Amino acid sequence: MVDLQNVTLRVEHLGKTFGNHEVLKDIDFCVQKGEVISVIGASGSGKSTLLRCINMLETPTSGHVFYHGKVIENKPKEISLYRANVGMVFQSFNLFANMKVLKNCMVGAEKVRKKSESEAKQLAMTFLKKVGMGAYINARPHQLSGGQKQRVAIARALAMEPDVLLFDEPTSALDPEMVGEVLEVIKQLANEGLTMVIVTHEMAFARDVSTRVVFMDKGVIEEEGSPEQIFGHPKSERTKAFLSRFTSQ
Amino acid sequence: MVDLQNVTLRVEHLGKTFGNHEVLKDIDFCVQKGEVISVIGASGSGKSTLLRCINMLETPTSGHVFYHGKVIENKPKEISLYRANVGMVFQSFNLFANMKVLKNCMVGAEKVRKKSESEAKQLAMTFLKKVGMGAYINARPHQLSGGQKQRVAIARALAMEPDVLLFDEPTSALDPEMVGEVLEVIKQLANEGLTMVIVTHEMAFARDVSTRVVFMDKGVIEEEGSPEQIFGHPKSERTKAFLSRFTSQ
Amino acid sequence: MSSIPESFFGWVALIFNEYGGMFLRGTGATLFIAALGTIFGCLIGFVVGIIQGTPIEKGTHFGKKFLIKCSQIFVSIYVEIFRGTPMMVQAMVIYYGSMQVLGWNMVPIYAGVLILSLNTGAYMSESVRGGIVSIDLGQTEGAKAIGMTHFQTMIYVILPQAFRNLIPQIGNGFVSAIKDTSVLNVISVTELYFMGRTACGTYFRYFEVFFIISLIYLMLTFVTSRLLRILERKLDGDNNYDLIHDADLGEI
Amino acid sequence: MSSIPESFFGWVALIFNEYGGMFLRGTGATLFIAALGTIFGCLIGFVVGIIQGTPIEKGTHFGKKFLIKCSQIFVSIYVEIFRGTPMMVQAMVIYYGSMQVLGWNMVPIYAGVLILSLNTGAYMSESVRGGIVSIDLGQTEGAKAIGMTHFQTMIYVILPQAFRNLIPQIGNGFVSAIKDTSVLNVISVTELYFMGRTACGTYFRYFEVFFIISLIYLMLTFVTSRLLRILERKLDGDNNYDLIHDADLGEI
Amino acid sequence: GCASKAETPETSGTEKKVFRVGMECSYAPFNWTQKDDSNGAVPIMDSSDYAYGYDVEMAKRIAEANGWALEVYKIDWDGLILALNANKIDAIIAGMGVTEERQKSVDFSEYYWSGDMVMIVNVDSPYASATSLEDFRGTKVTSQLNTVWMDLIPQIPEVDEKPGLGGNSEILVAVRSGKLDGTILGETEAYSAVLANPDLAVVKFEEGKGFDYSKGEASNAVAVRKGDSETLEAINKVLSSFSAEDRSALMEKIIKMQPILE
Ligand SMILES: Nc1ncnc2c1ncn2[C@@H]1O[C@H](COP(=O)(O)OP(=O)(O)OP(=O)(O)O)[C@@H](O)[C@H]1O
Ligand SMILES: Nc1ncnc2c1ncn2[C@@H]1O[C@H](COP(=O)(O)OP(=O)(O)OP(=O)(O)O)[C@@H](O)[C@H]1O
Ligand SMILES: [Mg+2]
Ligand SMILES: [Mg+2]
Repeated sequence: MVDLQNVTLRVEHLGKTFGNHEVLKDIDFCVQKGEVISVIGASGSGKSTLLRCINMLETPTSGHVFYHGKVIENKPKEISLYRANVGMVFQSFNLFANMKVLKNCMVGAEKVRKKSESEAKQLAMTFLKKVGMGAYINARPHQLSGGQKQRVAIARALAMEPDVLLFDEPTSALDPEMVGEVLEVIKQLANEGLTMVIVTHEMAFARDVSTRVVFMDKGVIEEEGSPEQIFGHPKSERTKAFLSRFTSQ
Repeated sequence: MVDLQNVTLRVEHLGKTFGNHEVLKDIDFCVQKGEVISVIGASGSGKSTLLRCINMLETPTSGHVFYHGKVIENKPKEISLYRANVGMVFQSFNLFANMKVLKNCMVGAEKVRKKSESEAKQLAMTFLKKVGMGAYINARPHQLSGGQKQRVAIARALAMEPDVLLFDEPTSALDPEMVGEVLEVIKQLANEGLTMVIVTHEMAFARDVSTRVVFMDKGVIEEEGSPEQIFGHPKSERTKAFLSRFTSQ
Repeated sequence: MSSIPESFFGWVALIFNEYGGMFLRGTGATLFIAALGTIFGCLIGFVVGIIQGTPIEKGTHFGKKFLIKCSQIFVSIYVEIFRGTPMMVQAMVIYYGSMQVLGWNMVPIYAGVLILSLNTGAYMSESVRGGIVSIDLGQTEGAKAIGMTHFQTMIYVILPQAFRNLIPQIGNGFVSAIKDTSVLNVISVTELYFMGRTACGTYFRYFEVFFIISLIYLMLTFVTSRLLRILERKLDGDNNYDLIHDADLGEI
Repeated sequence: MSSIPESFFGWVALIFNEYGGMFLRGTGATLFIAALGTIFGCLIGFVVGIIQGTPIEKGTHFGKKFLIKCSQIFVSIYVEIFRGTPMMVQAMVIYYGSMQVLGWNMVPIYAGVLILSLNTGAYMSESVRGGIVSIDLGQTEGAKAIGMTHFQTMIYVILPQAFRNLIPQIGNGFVSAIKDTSVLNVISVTELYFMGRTACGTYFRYFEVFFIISLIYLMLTFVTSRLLRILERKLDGDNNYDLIHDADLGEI
Repeated sequence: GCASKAETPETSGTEKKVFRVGMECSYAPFNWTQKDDSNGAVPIMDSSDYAYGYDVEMAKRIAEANGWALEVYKIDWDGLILALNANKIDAIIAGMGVTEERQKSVDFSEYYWSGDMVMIVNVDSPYASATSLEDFRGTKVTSQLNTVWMDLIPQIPEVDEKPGLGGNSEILVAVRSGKLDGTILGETEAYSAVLANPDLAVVKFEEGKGFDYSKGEASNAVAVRKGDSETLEAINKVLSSFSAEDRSALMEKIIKMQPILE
């Protein structure tokens, strides 16, 4: 089933424990090039932790992460390079408080990708316009509304032109109209070959945008499959229960 | 139409300008006892700012807020008392970083309401259990997932036993299952007579829970009415456009 | 013991032998003054920080407004004067001034504690100001939204968080205090540094004497910084937390 | 000038008349040393803060690990020694020691700048440590997530934010520096305080002389704190921002 | 100006009058601090240490002759005058030299010690064998801040005068390091200093080729509050009863008691 040639990211036996609190349990999971994977699951089931472990923001307690077949070792240089290619949009945005919106989106391209200032600006503007934040380039993060921050965070990640993007609830603060627009952007990016892992609570979004859906429960992957499979014919009882509210709508 | 006897909150000619950026324009709006009002609208349309003005966290540039017919003046004592009765759940949670979950929910009852420690604890536990966070009372905010923080924030506001509650996207970080549970809690509170103003992006939530829906656009109230009216027969073109994605689902 | 030492450490040994006890007593005085001065200084700093940060809102009652404004002006003047003048001058004015003008005969060591507290307090209040600014605004808003007054917000939410970030400053303050006690010898407090000068005046061997004195200072400051690091780690709290099992929930 | 003044201000006038020019020159030296010392001290403090905060990750290359560890130990020792010993002793050792042992004949005022910089740097590095801790962890994570190295994260994201919160500390540092220059008299730097002591020794009018000296200090520190407040407000940025109109967007 | 209300020395009930004396207790051989009362040292107030030296011996004799009880206060040089004027002490006996300017602020007793002025140089420097000020032409010299010696420096021909330093031991470090070619010091303390620092040497000038100074500058006297003539007279009466020979004998004895020479 897995086309090893095209596997961009692979997670093997990943475990994460905080103190004596086991948050992720022996997760195996792989992402192929061009896939858009939605990760769904209850609050506290470990979705954010999974993304953070993939991006090495948390050091996994056990297991390994492979990127293009190469295990990611805990070497600062290597990790930085890896992170530049595997972007992340945080649930809490984490915009740089000391920079204006434009600079927030330029700094990565400029300092990490070593692009020229004008190139970086070009890039930043492209994505800021794409998420409808072109007008706000001179604002500081604390002057933005929740949805505006979220869109800047998305633009910032995109401006790095990553290979894979990890989204942690990228539409939680967005209104339906905006969700629609972001969905368009994501579809377009998927068409351009960007691989994405999206943690989301919006089932419609998961259903419409993804090529595969992963359902997490209490630190394990309870079920995964195509959107039709998961939303149409969930196998596990937990999945059924979790989706009941959505499917009954 | 307005039953003046039962008007809990009233906002008159409310305006808010940041620099030369007019965010709220001459808003008139009133909330009656027992109402559950949903405020919907595009990102950046001023919903959070409206709630913040109502709660006096932003000083309005013009206009007044009335609580039980009395204008709220900018006197520290008066405002503190007012805020204790008109609670708020923030979009960004704002849990106290120096307190564990339990203390977060107790401190208001203890220090502001001057309840005894055991009473405050009782109260906090009741609401923490209601939002499913009873198990986490010893955790610190930074150890919680997004949805867990959000639920603690809700419990903290409820533990103040307020008269009116202002929710700023109270379910943005929650999975559908949890949204359902919070919706249950809100319905139950509504039955107990709590008045609520809820900013939300979840149209289904707005439709199911509220007695009145307010649609905001670019700093003005574009349209308001019963859920059936707004979702079924929106009058304004902007409302129709905004809701098109939702209603087409 | 009659022969005069030839080497550096010979002198060190001789001086320590003769003056060791005095150095220790001097260390005691230094520590006493510095510790009390830092503690009171921090208290003053926090109080001043609160006063300076109290907002004067439009609607405040006139009398209260006036009171707040007055105390703010008062503490500003206090901070400017005590930060802005040499502690030795403060010591002279407070100790000898109070004696000359008011006839008070203060005990030097307590006068020293007073002066050092006022001095540390003035510096500390600036640090507290910085510490308060650095706490996320959301914390203040969270506290206000549940009806806390400005004062309660400070006491229960902001200052506990600022305090943790200020520990390195408190450490710096204590270390400075330990050394600043040396100027108190103008008011006849015989602390460690003065003892060093005394030994110099007797033996005319600067480096040997201050080698010993510096070692003692180093020990004091080293122990202090380690203790404060431990406090920091303690305040950061356990990385771990226990889940309460459903069965136990009822009891709570 | 021959008659003995009767009043406090009579003495003040006499002393100012006699020593005014000297005081001004002393003020110049004090300001020169304190300003340069604070600037270099802050630089040192930030560099030390960065070095101390550099994490040693498991996967780091052995040579680099060793290098980091060594420089961390080195800066720790530096901080402990320069925070932990009186500046006067440091001055004696550096100035006379370098002459006696290495034959370097330093110019006193530059030696003073060096010593003050090292001293301020040691204190500042502690403050920087506190300043870095107080920045929200999310900022570090945001920076790491776009592939910034630890060093880039510090330079572009953390330190600019910490710097703003540290301005009150820098102010404290400068005010301390202005006063600490007084101990540099042991290496023949003739700064303001030294001029004051000279004037005292002649007339034995301590209060009068130090009244003048304190006024000068007060002026210096007052101006400094106002300037730093302005800087703070500037760094906080404009409350306002301009929306870019769609029409203009194309141009950017 | 409020010092006038104090009668001095204070009388407290039926007890003896108390004679409060301030000194640094850090200036051998005039005054130093020691850990016990050997040689007849006097306890230092508010401390468990003892003070002795030529000044202490003088204070003891003054107190004894007048039937006063002696109290010694250890105060930094810069605090002595303030303590005197604030009526914390009644007299300063701290090897203080007499100058015209100082006389504007305090009253001085008769001299209780007079010494010669000498210079201290490195033992292996060319100046060690100097005999006249002329030999120091163009040298780098300074002395202790706020002392009469500072005023003598310009008498050295073409001297490169450096700013004064705070304490004797600092200056000795400066001379040893080579930053200074020499320093001026009273003869008495110079010999104590050289004793402890064998790499330094004392240069005593030939008659008429040394410094030109007034008697007061080279002499030490007791300082009392301006206008406190009662105490001054009592002190002077005791001091005048010592002959020059008595003083020299006493100083010789005291120098041998210095902690250095134990
Ligand atoms: N630093 C930490 N220390 C201890 N426990 C933590 C820490 N971070 C997260 N956890 C715990 O790990 C569990 C999983 O958290 P995670 O953030 O991955 O959940 P999630 O699936 O993203 O939930 P949500 O949908 O609410 O965001 C939660 O129970 C949380 O309390
Ligand atoms: N402190 C501030 N300074 C300047 N402008 C601000 C400030 N706070 C908010 N704004 C602006 O006011 C507008 C309204 O913001 P508000 O947070 O009320 O939007 P919102 O309707 O809650 O949006 P969202 O759904 O994205 O949370 C936004 O355009 C925002 O940029
Ligand atoms: Mg999450
Ligand atoms: Mg909002």
